[in-house]
Amino acid sequence: MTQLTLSLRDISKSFGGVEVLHQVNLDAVGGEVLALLGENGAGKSTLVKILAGDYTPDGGTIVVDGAESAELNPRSARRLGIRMIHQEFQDAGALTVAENISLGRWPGRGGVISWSRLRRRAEDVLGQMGVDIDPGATVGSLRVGERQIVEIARALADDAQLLILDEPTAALSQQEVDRLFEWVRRLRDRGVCIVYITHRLDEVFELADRVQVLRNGDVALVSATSDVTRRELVEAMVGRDIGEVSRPADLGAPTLGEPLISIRDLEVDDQVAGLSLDVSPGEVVCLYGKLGSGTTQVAEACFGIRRPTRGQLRIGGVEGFPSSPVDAIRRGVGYLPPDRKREGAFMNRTVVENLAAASWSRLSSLGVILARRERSAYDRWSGKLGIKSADPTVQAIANLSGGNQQKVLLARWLERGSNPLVLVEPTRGVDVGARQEIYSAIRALSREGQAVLVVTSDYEEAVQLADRVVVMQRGRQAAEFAGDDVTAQNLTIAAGG
Amino acid sequence: MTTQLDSTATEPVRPARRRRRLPDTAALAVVLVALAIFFSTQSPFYLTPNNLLNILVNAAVIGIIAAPGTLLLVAGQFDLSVGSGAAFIGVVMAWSATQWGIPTAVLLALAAGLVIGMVNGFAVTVLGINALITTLATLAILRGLGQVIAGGQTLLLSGFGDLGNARPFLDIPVPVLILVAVVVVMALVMRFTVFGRSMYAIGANPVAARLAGIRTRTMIFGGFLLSGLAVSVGGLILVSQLGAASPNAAMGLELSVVTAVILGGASLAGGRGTILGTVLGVLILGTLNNGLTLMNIDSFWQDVARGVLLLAAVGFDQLRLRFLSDK
Amino acid sequence: MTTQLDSTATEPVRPARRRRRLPDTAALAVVLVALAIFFSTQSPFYLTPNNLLNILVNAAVIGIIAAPGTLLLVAGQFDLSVGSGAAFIGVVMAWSATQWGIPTAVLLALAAGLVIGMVNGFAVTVLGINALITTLATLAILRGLGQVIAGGQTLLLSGFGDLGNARPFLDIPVPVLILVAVVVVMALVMRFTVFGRSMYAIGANPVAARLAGIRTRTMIFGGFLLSGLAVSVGGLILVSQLGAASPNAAMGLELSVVTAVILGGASLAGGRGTILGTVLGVLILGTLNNGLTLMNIDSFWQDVARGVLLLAAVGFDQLRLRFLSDK
Amino acid sequence: SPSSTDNGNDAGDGASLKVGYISLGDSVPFVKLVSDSIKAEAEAAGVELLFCDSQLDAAKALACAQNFKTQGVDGIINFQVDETAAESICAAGPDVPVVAIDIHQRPCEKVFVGADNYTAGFIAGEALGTYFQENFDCEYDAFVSMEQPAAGQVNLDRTGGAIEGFESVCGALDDSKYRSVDGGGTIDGGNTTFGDTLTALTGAQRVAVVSLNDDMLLGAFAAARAQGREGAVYGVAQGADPSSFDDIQNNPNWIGDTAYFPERYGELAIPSIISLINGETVPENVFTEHVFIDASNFAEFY
Ligand SMILES: Nc1ncnc2c1ncn2[C@@H]1O[C@H](COP(=O)(O)OP(=O)(O)OP(=O)(O)O)[C@@H](O)[C@H]1O
Ligand SMILES: Nc1ncnc2c1ncn2[C@@H]1O[C@H](COP(=O)(O)OP(=O)(O)OP(=O)(O)O)[C@@H](O)[C@H]1O
Ligand SMILES: [Mg+2]
Ligand SMILES: [Mg+2]
Repeated sequence: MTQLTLSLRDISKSFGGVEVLHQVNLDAVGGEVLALLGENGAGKSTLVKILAGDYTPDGGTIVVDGAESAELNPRSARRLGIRMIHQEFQDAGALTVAENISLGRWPGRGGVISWSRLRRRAEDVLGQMGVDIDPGATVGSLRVGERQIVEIARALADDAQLLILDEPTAALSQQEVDRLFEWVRRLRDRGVCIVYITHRLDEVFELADRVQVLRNGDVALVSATSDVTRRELVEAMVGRDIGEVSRPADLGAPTLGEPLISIRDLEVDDQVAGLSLDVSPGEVVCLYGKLGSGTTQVAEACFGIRRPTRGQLRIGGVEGFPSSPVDAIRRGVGYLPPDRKREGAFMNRTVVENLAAASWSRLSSLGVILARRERSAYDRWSGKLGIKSADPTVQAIANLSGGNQQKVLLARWLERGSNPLVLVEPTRGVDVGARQEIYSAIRALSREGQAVLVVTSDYEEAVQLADRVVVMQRGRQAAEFAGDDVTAQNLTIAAGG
Repeated sequence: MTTQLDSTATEPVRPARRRRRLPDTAALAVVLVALAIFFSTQSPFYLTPNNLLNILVNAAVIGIIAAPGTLLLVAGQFDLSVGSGAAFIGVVMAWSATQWGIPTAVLLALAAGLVIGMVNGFAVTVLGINALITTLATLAILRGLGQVIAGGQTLLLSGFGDLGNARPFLDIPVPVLILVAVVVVMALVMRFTVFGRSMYAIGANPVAARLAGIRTRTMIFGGFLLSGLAVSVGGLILVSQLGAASPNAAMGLELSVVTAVILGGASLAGGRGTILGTVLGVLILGTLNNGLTLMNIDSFWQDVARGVLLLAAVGFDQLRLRFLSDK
Repeated sequence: MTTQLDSTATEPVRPARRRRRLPDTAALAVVLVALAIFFSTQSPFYLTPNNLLNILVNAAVIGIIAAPGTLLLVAGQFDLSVGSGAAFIGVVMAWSATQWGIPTAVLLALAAGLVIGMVNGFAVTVLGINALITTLATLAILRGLGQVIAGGQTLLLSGFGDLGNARPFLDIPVPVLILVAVVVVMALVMRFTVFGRSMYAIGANPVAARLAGIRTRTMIFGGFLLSGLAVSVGGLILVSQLGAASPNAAMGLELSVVTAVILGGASLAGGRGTILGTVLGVLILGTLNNGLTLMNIDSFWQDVARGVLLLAAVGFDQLRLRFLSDK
Repeated sequence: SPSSTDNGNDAGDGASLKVGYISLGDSVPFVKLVSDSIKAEAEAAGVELLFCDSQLDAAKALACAQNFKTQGVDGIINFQVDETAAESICAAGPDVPVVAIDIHQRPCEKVFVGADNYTAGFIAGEALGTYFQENFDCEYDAFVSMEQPAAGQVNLDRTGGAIEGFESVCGALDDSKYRSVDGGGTIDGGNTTFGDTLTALTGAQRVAVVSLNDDMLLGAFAAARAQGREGAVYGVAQGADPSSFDDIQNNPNWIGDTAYFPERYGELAIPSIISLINGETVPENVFTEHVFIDASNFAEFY
């Protein structure tokens, strides 16, 4: 198998007059995993989109196998064997899983599609990945994690020469991450080049041969993985030392009041059974479970999106299942959904609007939104969460980097002052530095009397954030840990390895 | 992709997975049967073979044009120029037949249809003009050109009656045979060809389609071309049936086509829709028109009845969706 | 959200941010000015104050109805019943004026507009019927009912000429004043109120809007209500201008409205659009009609010219986008 | 610009006169012929004719009138759809003489030129009645009136006249045999609705059809042909547009047409408006001739 070598030389790229990449170099070499790191908005996605022919750079050259390539577009990139898994899913929701896996490369002859081969290909690749997703289901009906898997399956089903993965594990459980890594290693050994973007440093050391760090559109570091430490990487990314991943020191016993979320024997269809849980003001409780364990359904029940089949739910001081999101919000509940593109963001609207959307009634007087108040809402949170936007009153949220979008949506509920808060994967796609900031913001809120339920499939998140962790496995409550018992090991074992 | 223009957009967050056994089109079939039963109790003529054939003949042109119309809507595109296009084709046919004879005229008419498709496709895919604006503009242009060529008059065309009236097979008129052929071919194209599936992908998520290497522009161009071709066939059938070409013919055909396609389950937001659904939509509209005429209802009340029955039919469909959904 | 029905759907992944200094509507303004310059070289009457006022008067009804039409389209909804709605309102007005006098009739007409809005809103938000089908159905129903009430005749209405013709202020006719008021209010509503912003949010992502606690159904219902109200105002102006109410009036008004709104930059997929853009769209269409008439062009060629100029105008807009975009 | 050469027109020289013409809607074949003849006569008389198409919409006609006011016309030839709206349209236009065509434009109408729709309809219906009397002893299986209700008064006059003309020969219509069908005024509309109607008249051998215009009767015969029943349909229409010439001469079931001679309207309207502008007195009503045209007398007129 011939190996592809692709180099970017002195690449620069601007959006609306703001240069986000300044003469960046990147070498993608066959048989190697290159980790691309950097803070939110550092330019990682932009750079790899140039690599995939998705964006045309403003300056610089692209060298393919030693020869300067005039232009790369999605089609020519495909022909070269370049495949990319986008940070924001690019799937066709109205089509089936099988069709998405073969999107643009339908099996068949003379323009006629063989549905049986199409289905078989999907079954094959899904089977090899060891996931149980119906190839005939429409992608729009899948959960985020499942969609992410379909996206990965799409890239794997193909003979890629250069595989770009832009935060592929943000929505995956540990088990799936492990399986993905197996695949990546196997591909690398076959001579495929892999460019891997992530905010999880553990993954870098587990997988990457080489790392490249971007900071504000410049290359801050390029090195063999073996030559750097975690601390050096973080410093190159953030420009300062943020310490090790550990339980925060100040986790004393919080002052608790009446629970704001009180769940008893909750049953949701046949996906959740017998869950009981309390969240009181002043504490952060994590509901930890792997993909498909039913955690999201619990969160959705709390917000009135999904109607439980049985059990009791007392939330925001009111007994009974919320009948709708509006009802839940009236009880004070705030909800950060797991799928920001589908359920969270108003993509073509401005950053400020997106942030303020749940608080308009408070930011307005007599139905008129006061621009000043709306803007100050942004200012309140942009510092605390490190939101980077060139001009928040004008810039569409679609033009923010993925991590910054996530921060804006989190700020939407913080701004509203919702209590209790139900946050599903609050730091999905958020960089290491900002993640610490978000954690301290959440913890500070809880100390001020907020009740916070964090639904997560990231055990590190649970370890760093929670006063208490409830672990779910296959729809059932598997364990509960508090204080010093909240350890990575305990959690992963309880969740079913 | 949420279907933004559907009212379902205001519906549950997750489109609950529907039971697989009952296809979406089943409810439409029920509506059609219900209408048929209703009208057959109202008029003894409704269920006669002749009348049913009438419905089909009258539905033929709409159906032939609605088939590629479905393909276009599935890709998130529109063609509103079909009505004036069909009239224009008729005029071209009738006018050139007097100049160069019928065979040449037929070729010219078909070519004209392709040119219409090319112009629409070019404006949409190359100039990047919104399909609605493009085809509303060509609607006006074609109506005007047809009038200019015909000098504002109705042009007679004799000796070209077979396409519209002959019954070569089982006493079924040619337009119905053509309708069946077009529908079957388009259904196959949409389900089994790369072209058809690409159109679904483009409609479902144009960005993803482009990134997957689908030639979105070429495909959409092809869709408009097919629509133009269907318009020329429809226009020829019309002129043959009437034995004359009026530049005012087929007024509002575009709205009938869009109504039928949407009624058939396609979504204005793209990615969704089937030929079977469209055919049912066309037949429901045709049945409504025919039945109300048979009932000899006053023309003003016919408008009212048509609107009410349309709402009732779709409302029923919606109820079914709620009833069957898992939520 | 990608705008699926726009041709831009086949365009770059992310609408690259545009240079801030030039708003989206600037190109439309340029088109309008270019048209004005062109027509003023063609006819010495074009640039007279009287003629410009004529354009405004004739644009008034379309503009008044297109304002809430923009709001609806921004939320991903449609109202195609506006044309027959306006005619129906006129008939209700003229008919009830003969029964109970003008003041009562005005109240009834306004109430009728609200009822139309309620029926559309109910069908879309509660029954969950697609807005296109709903309003095409009410289009037929209202046209029919109007005909029934008027007995197919045009009804005379005297003593109600002020609304359409009086010039209380600076010699500006009332319809123009109302247009300005409606446009200003709607622009403020869309930009600064919770209601307006919510409509944008709903159009941009209905699911996310619901999860952000926005009462999507109530908001959309409100949009249809406003549209109904605007239709009743437009219908009253029409009947006042003509001194008579024809059930056939305002035929095709719905298409003019949609064309103007889309021309003004709103997207069929929702989430995008401004009142300023719509006003420019209305004025461009009005200028086209007026200018072509002043040029004394044959009616058929006018259709052609209108279509071509429409394409040219939007094509120019597209060129600008490409030119300014960062891709 | 028109020269001042006398072209011998009776009404005198129209040079330097500016006349506005509001067309009912050139998309209607009949109207197009009227417009053409008015344009031709205006040119011959050296009149500068400003054209404005009202597209069957009174509101557009109002805009036309405003437009003519702006352009300072000396007179207006008004052919707009709505008699009832005429007062407002008059008020919106300039204070100049107005010639109305086919539809009254009171109060500003000085001369009315054109058809008497009711009479024209009556002539057609009477001829059909006579045909049925002579051939079938006034026996008919069905009587279908092809209408365009949306055309309002014109529809009522024309179809009302036709029905009464038929009744004047064959007596009052049998209600159970009478059907009014909305063909929308177009050939394809006529085709569809008449086709459906004919199906419901299974076995009918003598279907009498009166049509508001030629296009709908053309459509009706096309529908009959498609069902192989053209022999069972006997129709009359109004207009005698060129598209009907073939059928009038060669189709034995197309009994005939009331001719409106639209191509002669200009000869009546243009001299009238010139005279009015010049302050001469002219007759208030200038009616076009209504002649029933059938195969026997076709050659006399065309
Ligand atoms: N289409 C666009 N228009 C305008 N600005 C953009 C666009 N895309 C990206 N940007 C800006 O470019 C910068 C880099 O964004 P990019 O998406 O490459 O960041 P990233 O490193 O991938 O961040 P994350 O880790 O959050 O995904 C950000 O400031 C972002 O706001
Ligand atoms: N609308 C639906 N209809 C039927 N089954 C569903 C639906 N939504 C989810 N499920 C199923 O319910 C189960 C649990 O889903 P849930 O969303 O609670 O998982 P989760 O643990 O939160 O996953 P993730 O970590 O990816 O968010 C899965 O088996 C899923 O396939
Ligand atoms: Mg990124
Ligand atoms: Mg989950």
